[in-house]
Amino acid sequence: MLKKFVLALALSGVSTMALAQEPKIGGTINAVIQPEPPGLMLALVQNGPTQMVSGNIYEGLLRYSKTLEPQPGLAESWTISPDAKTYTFKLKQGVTWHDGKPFTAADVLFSIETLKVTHARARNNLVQLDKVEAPDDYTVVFTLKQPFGPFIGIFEVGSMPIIPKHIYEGTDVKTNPANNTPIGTGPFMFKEWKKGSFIQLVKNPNYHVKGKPYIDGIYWQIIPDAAARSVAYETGKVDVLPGGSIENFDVPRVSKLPNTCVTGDGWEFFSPMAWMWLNNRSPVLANKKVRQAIMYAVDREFAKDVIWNGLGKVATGPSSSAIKFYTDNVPKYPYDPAKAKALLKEAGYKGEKVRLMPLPYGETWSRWGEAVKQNLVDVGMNIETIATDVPGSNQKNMEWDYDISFTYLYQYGDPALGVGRNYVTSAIQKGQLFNNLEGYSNPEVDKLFEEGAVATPDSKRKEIYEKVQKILVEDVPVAWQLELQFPTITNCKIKNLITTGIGVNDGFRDAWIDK
Amino acid sequence: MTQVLSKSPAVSIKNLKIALPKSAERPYAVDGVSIDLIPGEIVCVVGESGSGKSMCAHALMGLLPDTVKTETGEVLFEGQNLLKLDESGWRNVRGRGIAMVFQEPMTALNPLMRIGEQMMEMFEAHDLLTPKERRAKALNLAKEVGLPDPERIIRAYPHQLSGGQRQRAMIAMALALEPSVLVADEPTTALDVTTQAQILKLIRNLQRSRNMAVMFITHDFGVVADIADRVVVLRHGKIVEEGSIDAVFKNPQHDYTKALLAAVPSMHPPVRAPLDENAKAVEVIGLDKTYVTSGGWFKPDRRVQAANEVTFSIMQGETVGLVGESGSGKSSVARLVMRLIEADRGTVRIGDVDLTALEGKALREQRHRIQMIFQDPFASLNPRRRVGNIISDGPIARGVAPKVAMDRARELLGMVGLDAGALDRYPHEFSGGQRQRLGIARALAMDPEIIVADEAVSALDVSVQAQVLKLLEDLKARLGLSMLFITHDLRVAAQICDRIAVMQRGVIVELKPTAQLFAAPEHPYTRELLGAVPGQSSPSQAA
Amino acid sequence: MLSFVAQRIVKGVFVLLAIIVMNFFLIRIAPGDPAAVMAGEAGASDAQFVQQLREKFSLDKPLPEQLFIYVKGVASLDLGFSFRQQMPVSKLIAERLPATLLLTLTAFAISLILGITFGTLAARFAGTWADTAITVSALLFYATPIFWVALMSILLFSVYLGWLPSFGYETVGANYSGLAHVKDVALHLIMPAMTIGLFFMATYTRMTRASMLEVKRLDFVKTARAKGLRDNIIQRRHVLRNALLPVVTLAGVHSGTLVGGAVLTETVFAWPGIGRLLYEALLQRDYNLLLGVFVVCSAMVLIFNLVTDLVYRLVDPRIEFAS
Amino acid sequence: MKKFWKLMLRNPGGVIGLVIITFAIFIALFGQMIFPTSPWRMVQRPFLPPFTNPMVTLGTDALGRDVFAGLIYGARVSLLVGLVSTTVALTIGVPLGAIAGYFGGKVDDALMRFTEFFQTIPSFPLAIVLVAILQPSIYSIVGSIAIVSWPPVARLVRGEVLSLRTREYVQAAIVTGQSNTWIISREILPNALSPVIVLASLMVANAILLESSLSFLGLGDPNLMSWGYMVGAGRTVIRQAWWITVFPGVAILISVLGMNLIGEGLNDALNPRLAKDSR
Repeated sequence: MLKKFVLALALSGVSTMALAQEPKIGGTINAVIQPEPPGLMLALVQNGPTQMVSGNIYEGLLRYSKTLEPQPGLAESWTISPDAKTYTFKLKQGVTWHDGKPFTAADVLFSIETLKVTHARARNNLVQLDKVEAPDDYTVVFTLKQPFGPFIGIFEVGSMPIIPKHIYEGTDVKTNPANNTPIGTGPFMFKEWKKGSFIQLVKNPNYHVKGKPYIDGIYWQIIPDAAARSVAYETGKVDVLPGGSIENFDVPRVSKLPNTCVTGDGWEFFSPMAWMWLNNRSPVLANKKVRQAIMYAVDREFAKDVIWNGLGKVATGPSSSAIKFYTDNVPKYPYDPAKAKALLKEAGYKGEKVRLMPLPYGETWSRWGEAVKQNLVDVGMNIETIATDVPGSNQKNMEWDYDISFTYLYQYGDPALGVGRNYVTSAIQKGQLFNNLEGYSNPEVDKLFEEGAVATPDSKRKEIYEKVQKILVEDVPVAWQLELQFPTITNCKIKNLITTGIGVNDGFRDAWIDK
Repeated sequence: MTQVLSKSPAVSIKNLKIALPKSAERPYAVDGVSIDLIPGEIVCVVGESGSGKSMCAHALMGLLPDTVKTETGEVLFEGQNLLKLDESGWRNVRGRGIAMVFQEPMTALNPLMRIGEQMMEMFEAHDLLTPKERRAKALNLAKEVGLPDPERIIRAYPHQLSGGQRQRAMIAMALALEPSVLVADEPTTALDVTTQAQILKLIRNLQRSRNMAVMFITHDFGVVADIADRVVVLRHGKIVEEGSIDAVFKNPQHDYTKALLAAVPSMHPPVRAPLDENAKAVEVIGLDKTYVTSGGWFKPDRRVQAANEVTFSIMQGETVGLVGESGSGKSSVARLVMRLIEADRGTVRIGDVDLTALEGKALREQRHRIQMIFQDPFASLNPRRRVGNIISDGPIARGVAPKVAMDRARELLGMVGLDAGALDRYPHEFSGGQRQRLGIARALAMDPEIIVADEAVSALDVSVQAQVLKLLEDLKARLGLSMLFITHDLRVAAQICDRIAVMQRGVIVELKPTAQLFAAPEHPYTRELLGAVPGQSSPSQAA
Repeated sequence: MLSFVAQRIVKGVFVLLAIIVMNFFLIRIAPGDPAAVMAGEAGASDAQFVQQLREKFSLDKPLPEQLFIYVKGVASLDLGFSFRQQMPVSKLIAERLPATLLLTLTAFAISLILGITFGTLAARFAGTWADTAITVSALLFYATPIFWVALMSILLFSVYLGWLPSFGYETVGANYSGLAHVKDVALHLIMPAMTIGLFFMATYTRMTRASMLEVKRLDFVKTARAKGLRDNIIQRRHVLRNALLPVVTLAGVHSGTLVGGAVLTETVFAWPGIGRLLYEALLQRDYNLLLGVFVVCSAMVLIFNLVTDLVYRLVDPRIEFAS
Repeated sequence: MKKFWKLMLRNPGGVIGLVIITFAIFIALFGQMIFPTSPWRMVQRPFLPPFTNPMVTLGTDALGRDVFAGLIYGARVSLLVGLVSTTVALTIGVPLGAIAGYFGGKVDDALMRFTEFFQTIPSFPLAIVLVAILQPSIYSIVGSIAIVSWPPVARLVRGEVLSLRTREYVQAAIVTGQSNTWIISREILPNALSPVIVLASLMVANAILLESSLSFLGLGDPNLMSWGYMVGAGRTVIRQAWWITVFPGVAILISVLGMNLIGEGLNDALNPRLAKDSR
């Protein structure tokens, strides 16, 4: 019955149509940024809004298509040695920083050294890195300790932003005043940041891709209230609502506004997936049958249809379907309250209180938490919702002080980057947020993930990862919910905004306004 | 009192009937009253509280409250019936034709406006003169009513003036447009005797020099005697007697008038039996009390000395009067003796107990020996407790069994002339005089040795006052009590006190047996006080 | 007068100090610290990273030492450094404060002017339909949640009528200057200021009405009538002026609520003020920023109270400049 | 007491207020017996407009939950928050104010500084911080509302006590040897009660508003259905489903209005000055 009301959103190829037209020059785009970023220096701050704004100021060596194929960025071309241990990048010549200084391989080397200190994800990505060298000004060579399958996928601007050596060398990067006026090589230059109001970027006239960018600049508007953001779009004050700018429940209405284009594209690189951490240490949830019961009890189709307006997919296991080596050949958990009840009974569940912590990320997540709570209550579980804000929930997660806790994490295209970290024993570590928080430990899974990361060729990796997916789905270490899609809503006059796997984050380079 | 009688009345009130709202005790506030006000004559309208005298005054100005209604009658002024006027017609009469002076000059003046501005409003209201001329006029008026330093005074705010000055300013205002009729509603009641005497004189003089018709409302027969040409006695909204001052005072016709006149205490102290000088009930030695108001950092503190080396004693069975004007410190001394406020220095001794040295429980245990009767019959009884509780709470706190205390309360009610049914009732069901009796019963319930009566009869109508005074005297004699009697009214003091202490600015300036004090006052202030008591020059027995 | 002000300022400093100390500990009781927030935002983290952050923010030092450092900073008007925004707190606040001042003062002016006007009218025509209409609408405004008024007015004036901008302080990118800029800001200001203003307007309307009816009964009003003054002069000069005293007192008491009201309004209207900053700082456990905003808000309240007291004293000659 | 009711009933606003609040209390007490379906249960399709389905008269919310059930269950929580937080605020404010006013001097100074301190911190931000720190739950919400709303009580009581302390009947109690506690509790407080009751009725109204404002910011108790929660939860979809916010919003408005009307009625009834206006 619910299905009838799922909104058929036009997720069709806006970009293909756009390509057929000749780009027009000029104009300014108003986009929403939410929340206000803490800073714009991408090597220091990597939260979502910062990536979204600064992805247009800085650049990485590579960009990635919607199918996650590497594309030229600051690097013109690249080669991988047959033993998969040496990666050689040829840098583009004639690239200059926003202040006019030339960009060279020295900047890349400097950036990598800096990122190892300041960028936790980059540090993890670079664990297999043995050394990096610059034989000349326009060549960079990475040498790995052993083959690392996902290595070619770590050069996107957010994962490895290239920062100017001439500004930061010999200074404390963290406190350098230049962080307030970021200098990159990207298509847009930082102009003004009026705290609480807007961030203004202007066209880089000397951008190294001739003719780009087409637009004169971007205003990132800071509007803290979700309802006010949709009004701002509705009244024409902003043209672009990046994913997550407005509450999901408001998406169908806004999508139907005249001259409005919606796409779910642009999140392929991140492939965000939502699940619930099930604290395997909790006496109740330590029982695999209880965890399976939860999988059966929760109506994930309902969540997808009602809470996410039919966007996204019900997750079948630890891997998102956009990730390499995904398989759906795993045990299935359809919505089946009766089975859930039976499993709970088998497990000897006696109504012990279980705490549920929704994500404090706005109404969508609150509603989701409420729906799941009701699902679980319906099969006889005693659930208490814990309300807390972002710091509180982070803290509780970091200290494993929860029973069931919602989350969604990025998977970064490769199971070795974004999947394994959530299930291997070595990632059980108090005081962090993104790895194995549930406390699941299975030597076989550990071994498989370890092999998978370094195995060659891909066919072998595929075999390993399919095996591990089956084991995990049977064990239910966490309760997978949905592969998320965050719709980007734009005025249809904005063309060609989403062209890569990271969408808006580096999309303004190619965008233009049809007047 | 040689009065040029002749002229037609400036204002005639004819058969005025003012209806009270339905819930009131009686149907009419003013019931068929007719009064003529003749130029050059002061008519005193006299009566006790609730007699409707104030209503008459307000009716003349068209300032009756919305809750009452004039039912019949007319007020004739310059050939028109004022009661038929609309608001703008009234505006024309008010101030220009008929002006009014109110009882309480503090509240009758706008606290936020300068005196001069308020005077000038009089002209402004009737669109007279230019602002500059108005100012000059205001200055002249201030001079005429005898305000000191008129230049400064017209720039002052009401709170910066003394009570007498404020009333002078009010009078100046009323006279600004030279009205033919002046209505004065108890204009001296809120003032001290010496000030009262001055204001009365001022009104008298102005009335004569301007040949005004004056309607003077008062409850005080002393004042009547001093100022009236004609007297109208009002009771329950009806005129009971009317006539020239001589006629009414010398030969009152109505019983009510007679009773009222008889209730006015005489200035002649009765002879009192001598007392044993060695049996001291209370000894007060060197009491000092200074109130300090902090002036902030850069200003000196403001100090008011309420008691300065106050020393006196009360013999057993004696009544000592403490008289003085407001601010003289007499009430502070009463509270110091009661230890309701703490003295800076000095001793209060009751028998052999030094009351000032005690604290906490020890003090509470001694408190019953000295009890107090308060001034305000409405504020001195807790409105939320029954009479029985009010009287028995004290003894119960002392350890008397509730049952016993209640029986004793019943007994005391009889003693103060109330019936035992009062026990279960609340204070608001009683009249002012009855409440004061309840206050006395409460004090007596503690079996005290000494009673401190702080203006205990000041708030009462004169007839009730006489009864309560008599009751106090009787009880004192019957129970062998001593009394400290604080009052501003020398007539009352004369009747009840064995000795009188006169206080001025915190100092006892004279302390003598009553008869001696009245016969031969020594201190100039005592003489001034005695001279200012109204009604001494009257044609009646009051003098 | 000088001494009065000086005394109040010294008192105010002590109150502020107490506020700092209390809030300092209060904020730190909250679960989660800035490191937890930033670790969360980084998209990846390990214990080492979190530890680094804590060291960077001096969160590893004992609390009393942290407090000491903070108070010492405040003494030299240094409100510390915002962990998250990587900027001096004073600079962040200075950027946002003018907007809040503009908003609250406008709202305050609107509420006082309208409130007193309507209150006067209601008292003047007490018992008539005009009085009833004013009293009932005041009650309604008083009972309506601020955020509700905000949402509804956005719908009405921005979406359906399109008269007023729905968010922000000015039209971004318009680069108006001079009068056009003033007009632009004014247009943006109307809705948020009215939203806060209406609630307080309701309060002042009720207060003025009650107070006027009370003053009307006082003796000096009778004196004024006895002078033959016209009614409107009596109302204005005698009744209203005296009736305003308690309204002024109330206005002083309300200043705290006024600043508080800014939190909701600034959030809904994307008004770049410190009310919003406070809420954001709280959600990010940006301790120094949060404390800084608290200190500034409280200082605003103190100043506001001082000003209303001064006004009171200027209006009422009975009170002298002593404490 | 009879007289009080007579005066109260003479004020039409007060009567309306009484009717409203009596009704609200009735709903709060017995609503759940009459209407046992949990307001959290997803019973129908989402965003069902009101008056279209007799089973869910007032429509459904974003998850298909019955708005009417929410209103019924919310009454209890909202009123409870209002009443309990006011009670707590009174238990802090009344004794503090009474002690300060009665003893005066240094005690008064200290307590009033303390009160002033709480009045200087903007109350709503303080409430937000307190709720956030203690984590949103019915207890922390009630507690923070109480903490930010007691200072006016203390000031009011202090003022009343200060003026009552010099009343002659209080002095009479002192000179008859009564203890301080006795005097405060028997002689002073009963007479200071009227304005406190009036203030309390307004505080209940304010507390309901505050709770809704906190909920609006997402600081409500997620385990309890309250009107403020409903408004907060529905506000993002206000454009397509006005009924989710409008009904609880109106419920808040009406009950706050009711409390205010009662406050005004009480003020008129308990204020003796108005009673003897006919001077």
